[in-house]
Amino acid sequence: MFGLDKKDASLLLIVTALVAFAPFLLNPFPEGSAMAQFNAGYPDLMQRFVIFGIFAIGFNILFGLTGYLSFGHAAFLGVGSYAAVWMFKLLSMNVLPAIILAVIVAGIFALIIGYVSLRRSGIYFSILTLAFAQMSFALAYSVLTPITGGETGLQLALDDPRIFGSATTAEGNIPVPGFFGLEMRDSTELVLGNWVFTFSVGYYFAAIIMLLSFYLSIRIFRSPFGMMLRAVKSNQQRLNYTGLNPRPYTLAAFVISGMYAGLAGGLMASMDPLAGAERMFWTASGEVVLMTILGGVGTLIGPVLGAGLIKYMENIISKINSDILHSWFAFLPDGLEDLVVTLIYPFIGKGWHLTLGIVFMLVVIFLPGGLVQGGQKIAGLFGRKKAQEPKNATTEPAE
Amino acid sequence: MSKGNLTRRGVLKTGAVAGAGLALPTYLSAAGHEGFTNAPTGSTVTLGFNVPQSGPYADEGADELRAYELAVEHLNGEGDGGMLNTFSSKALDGTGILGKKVEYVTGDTQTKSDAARASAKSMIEKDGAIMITGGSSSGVAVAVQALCQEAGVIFMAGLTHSNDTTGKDKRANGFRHFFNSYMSGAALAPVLAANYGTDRKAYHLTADYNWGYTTEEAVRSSTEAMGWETVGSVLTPLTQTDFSSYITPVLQSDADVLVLNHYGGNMVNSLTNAVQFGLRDRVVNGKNFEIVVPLYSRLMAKGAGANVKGIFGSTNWHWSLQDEGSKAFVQSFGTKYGFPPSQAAHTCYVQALLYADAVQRAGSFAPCAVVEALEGFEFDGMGNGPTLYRAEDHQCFKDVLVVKGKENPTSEFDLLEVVEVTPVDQVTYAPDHPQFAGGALGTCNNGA
Amino acid sequence: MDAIILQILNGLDKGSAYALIALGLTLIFGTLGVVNFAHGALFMIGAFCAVTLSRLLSLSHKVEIPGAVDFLGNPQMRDVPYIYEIFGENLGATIIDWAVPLSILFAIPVMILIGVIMERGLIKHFYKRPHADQILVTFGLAIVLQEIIKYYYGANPIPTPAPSAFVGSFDFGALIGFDPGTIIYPYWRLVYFAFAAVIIGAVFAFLQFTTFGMVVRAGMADRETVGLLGINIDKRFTIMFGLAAAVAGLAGVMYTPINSPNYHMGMDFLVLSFVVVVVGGMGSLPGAVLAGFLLGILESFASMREVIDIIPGINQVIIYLVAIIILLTRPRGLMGRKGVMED
Amino acid sequence: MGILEVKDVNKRFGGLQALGNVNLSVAENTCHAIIGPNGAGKSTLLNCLVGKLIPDTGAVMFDGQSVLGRTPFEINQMGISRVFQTPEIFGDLTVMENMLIPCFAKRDGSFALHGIRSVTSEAELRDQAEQMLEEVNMLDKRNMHSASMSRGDKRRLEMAMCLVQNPKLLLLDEPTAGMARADTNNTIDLLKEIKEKRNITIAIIEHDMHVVFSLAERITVLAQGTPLVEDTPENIKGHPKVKEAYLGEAA
Repeated sequence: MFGLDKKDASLLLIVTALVAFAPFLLNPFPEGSAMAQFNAGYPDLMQRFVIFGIFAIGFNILFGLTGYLSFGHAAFLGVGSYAAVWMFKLLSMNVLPAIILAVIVAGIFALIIGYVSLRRSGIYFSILTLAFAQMSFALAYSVLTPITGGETGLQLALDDPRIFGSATTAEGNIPVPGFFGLEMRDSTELVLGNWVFTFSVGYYFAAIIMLLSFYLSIRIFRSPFGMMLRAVKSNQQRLNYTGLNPRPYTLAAFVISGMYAGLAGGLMASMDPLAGAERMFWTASGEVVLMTILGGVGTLIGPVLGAGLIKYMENIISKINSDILHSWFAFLPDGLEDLVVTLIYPFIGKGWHLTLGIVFMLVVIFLPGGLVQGGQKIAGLFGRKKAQEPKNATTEPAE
Repeated sequence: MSKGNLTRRGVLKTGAVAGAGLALPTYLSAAGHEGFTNAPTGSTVTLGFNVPQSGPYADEGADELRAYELAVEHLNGEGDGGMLNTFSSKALDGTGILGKKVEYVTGDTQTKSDAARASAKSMIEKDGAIMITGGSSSGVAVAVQALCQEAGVIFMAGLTHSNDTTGKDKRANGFRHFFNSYMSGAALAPVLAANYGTDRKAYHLTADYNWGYTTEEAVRSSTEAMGWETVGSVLTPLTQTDFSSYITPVLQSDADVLVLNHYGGNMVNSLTNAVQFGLRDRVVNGKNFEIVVPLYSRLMAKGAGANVKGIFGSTNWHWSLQDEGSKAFVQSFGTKYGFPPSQAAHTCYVQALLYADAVQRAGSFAPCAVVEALEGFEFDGMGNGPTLYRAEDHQCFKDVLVVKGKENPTSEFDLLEVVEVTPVDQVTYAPDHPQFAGGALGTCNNGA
Repeated sequence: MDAIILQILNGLDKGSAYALIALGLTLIFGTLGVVNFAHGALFMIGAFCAVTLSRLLSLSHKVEIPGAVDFLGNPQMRDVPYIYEIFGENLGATIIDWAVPLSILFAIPVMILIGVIMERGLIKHFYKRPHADQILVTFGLAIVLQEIIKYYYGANPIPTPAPSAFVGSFDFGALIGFDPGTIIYPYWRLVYFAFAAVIIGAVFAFLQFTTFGMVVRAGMADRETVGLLGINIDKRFTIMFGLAAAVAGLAGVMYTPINSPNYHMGMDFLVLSFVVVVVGGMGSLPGAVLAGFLLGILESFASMREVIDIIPGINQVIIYLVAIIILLTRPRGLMGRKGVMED
Repeated sequence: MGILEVKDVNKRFGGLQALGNVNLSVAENTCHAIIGPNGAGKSTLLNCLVGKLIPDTGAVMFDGQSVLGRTPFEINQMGISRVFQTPEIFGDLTVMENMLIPCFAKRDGSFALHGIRSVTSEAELRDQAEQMLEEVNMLDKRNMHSASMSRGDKRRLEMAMCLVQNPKLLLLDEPTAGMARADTNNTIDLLKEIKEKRNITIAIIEHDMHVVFSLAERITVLAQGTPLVEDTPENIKGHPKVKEAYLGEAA
């Protein structure tokens, strides 16, 4: 189906189903229940899941296939967002030109940085990309303020030209990004008993693009191009003596993954029309590396899972405060309740970084293959037969 | 023991819809029938407190959160009522807002505009917050303000000092109680002239981002108007930690005043370094060399330790003020937490009360009604003397404090002493002042 | 001229901090082959050793000040450190004043212990794992360590001044014929530079002249061969890790009077120190030191107004720009060996 | 005029003269062995042929064109394939994928984006690869992970990867180093078979005289970076100079 073999097609179908039903799956707890805190099915976070999923999928094309570890990929996401916001300011609030320009600009930026950085390999390559990204951040935050908005970020204003659309809405507000009349922040709610499910236009728009990106990434993985990239990672010397030039392959992978990052940046700006320089800071680049490793480097679905986990912790765990803890454990006797709350408190709310750090360590210590390996282990428990397949299956990059 | 029970929309808690099975999908956001985003329909109303909980301003965020928790207590009629007793408007009666009990959700801005917006969005979309407040930097304030405008909720800014927040980036749904760079300059200049004379040569070190630019501009123009000369100005990177290479050129110049347009960690480090290099012991042009820090905060003063002694700066508020409002607030904050509140805590507390009061007076949670109630609102008893929420730019106009690092602090909180309370007239400017040019409020947005 | 001399001093001073951190990072990388993202955290923990000791020394009990009231109207309390009661007020005050230098003695065992626990408990299991895994696990560890510090000490910087004997500046200019007061440099920064020079010298001497150091150097050059000789290189490497942790920690201790420490200072230095290490050449100790001083001096010059006026924003990017230029002209940094971390 | 002409090649590493005035001519469709004691410059010479090293002076012509200044992949595209002393294969890939990569390189040149068509849809290349695997008796291993194979299999795979490109010149760098006798003989048979089936020129560097004398039609003896003699195996066997420089020592 769609030029995929059976295994890949079923993976794509599963992911499609998960993405389509995400508003249900991410809101498993009824409103008002103590567990509702863990619901993640609200538009902004769901959008973030798929957008960072795209970012990580793209990063994985470079890092997972070629082994080149870029420590400056956030720069492409940043320029993508800037490009998109500028399109909103100058052209119109339609997301299509904004996203297209974001991808193109990020691609060009990646071409330049990649051309220079790929002259080196290993950690020298990583530091080169890091240096470029840090320079982009520092300049965007300071001297480039007229173009980037600096500290406050690049925002829309009422007096923007927007030559193909109205500068203001009828009520005198800044218009909202949309796709031919479909506004990104529109949503529909479905109330089922105590459950409320939100279906957001922005989410489904981003989700469709994410599925397309995911599909494209599967095709890249299975294409001769993807095979060449894996060959680059495996043995560059042999590739050279086989008559193949690794440089354009790695550069193409770099540009493609830069364009994925630009796409993610453009989508971010479409969901929320503001672009800030912090998006390019090294920690943002580090984040996508962590997402990919956490999920499973070189696997198809891993990076998406990693992105989801990190964004979930950042947005859900960080919002639990001591009041909420007290309300959860209110059934315990007072002294015990306080003790339990005191024990948990350092790990939630403002301590979410601590939990994140611990999760990184646990995953990498016990699941070197990332979450995907964890999933395989669980699957192995259920289906013994599968676990007894020939040994080479485990060393092969898994989905 | 059961503290605030946090739910999403009150609509569900009441059970009105519960059991109704498949309700008709409503287009647009929640409770569209009310005509505005997140209209509270149950017996409670949810406010969103968006403060830095991680990153360098986490301590300041923690203090803001304490203030908010105190404000919620007071609004719900618990505790001693704090400033509700001294507030000139008597609309609030301790039964929540419009009879609805106040609940709150918290989020972490990380002092990054993206994270702050994500957190604010989650409060609006997931928790049904009707108002977002807090923050500890202008970048975040401007970003979240724009978001709230778009989403159709009210934004009550926390600590944000840049002119842009109520200048070129102002929004109809956003309000700032905190003072700004212009006011700092206007308040400081006369005090500096009185203490250091009018014949001074100033050297500026300025954080290389928007807030730094506006602060330098403000201080520069008001000191130059007093007769000072600006002999140098260097932009320093946000990520700079060691400022030695920016300080030594000051030794080479003929400047006799150093102005540090820095905030947070930048300010702590640049001031520490400047004192290290013996700048304060220097005599240039026959005058003692002086250092000025336009925006002070207690946490920064704490970080810089003994280095702040005798150094002038400005703040929005200080706990040692002796007016009734300040005393009431310090009393109830101090009783609850054991130490006096910071200026960040003060502005956040006041913002929460002002919002509640505006809703009460408007008789509606609808953002446009709140905007109308706040615009041109005059009040007193909140610690800064008679105050005006100006309609043109949603900036509060009130007295500004000029402070100085205390020579002999009696406790770790007693680091600054108030030198002068600059009256409001002296810091008031026209809405179209060049430092605030560009941008437009637009119209208020009720959202859905 | 005097401006340039001052900037060179600034550069050497900054450079000594960079060099110290990069030195430890390179020791760990060179000996164990581990990319340690938690190294910045070790620097930070060192700084907090100084904070902790100065807090321990000033542990005090409250004494009521007769007649005074605090902001809530309660009786005003005054802190009286126990150490005053043990050593008398004068000596007690002097001991507290000297907390930072005293912390060196406190930090060395603490840091070696932390280093050894880290290596035995965690890093050991990652020798054979890909660098990406090492980065992830040490980065996770760095986050955990800094969050723990934040939990106990808060996010705000904590002033930790130098002993009052070191307050003030040394007049260099007067020595070499400039007008008095033109070239002055703070005593403590000179102490830091001298301290860094001693530590760097000590590490090199240790590696150069002791048998232990010779074995470690051999191990750095070819681990397998040394292992085949029947020498227990692992134990020595554990000690090296402790040593590297101590170097980072001492760099942190002595840095506290220069800038008030906060929980985040490790991360601030982390990226920079990696750039330094890579510019110096992965695995090369002299390279790390050289690159540290080079970048420190260039950074100082780039922050001069005269330079910024010509190239706006150069002070924001100088380090990275230099790193790019060096890596493009010298593929393995200043003094890197071939084949190290290139795949 | 041979297919490969090396003229007056010199290469110095610092003070060491690695190659001194090397002249060599490999005739088309022959098997030419280069032998010599350790440090004679065999590997240096080989590296000069494939673009890994550039000679200080002299010329290397392949098929009428100079190879100097070209990169290894360009030289491969001219028709030279190289087998390494320790097998260089794509260890993370399956045997079949290892085979397909040279097929793509042969068909599409040194870089092509290939679109996003699946590898599996390239039936023609697949057939080529399978045929070649059949030839080296590895078809049953086509789905194996190549890193997990024995060293002998890796060597055979590497050879198959070179041969599937139908090179004009096959360079073998000690192809039987470290092999057991039986494997060595198999390799000799394989190479003989290849030699007969295809019009191919082979240049081989080898220590094992058994292999050299079984395969080579011409032999060049290198000593201290200079060719000592070049002759047929029969003549080399009895050559006094060779005995002195090399065989005596080896025997």
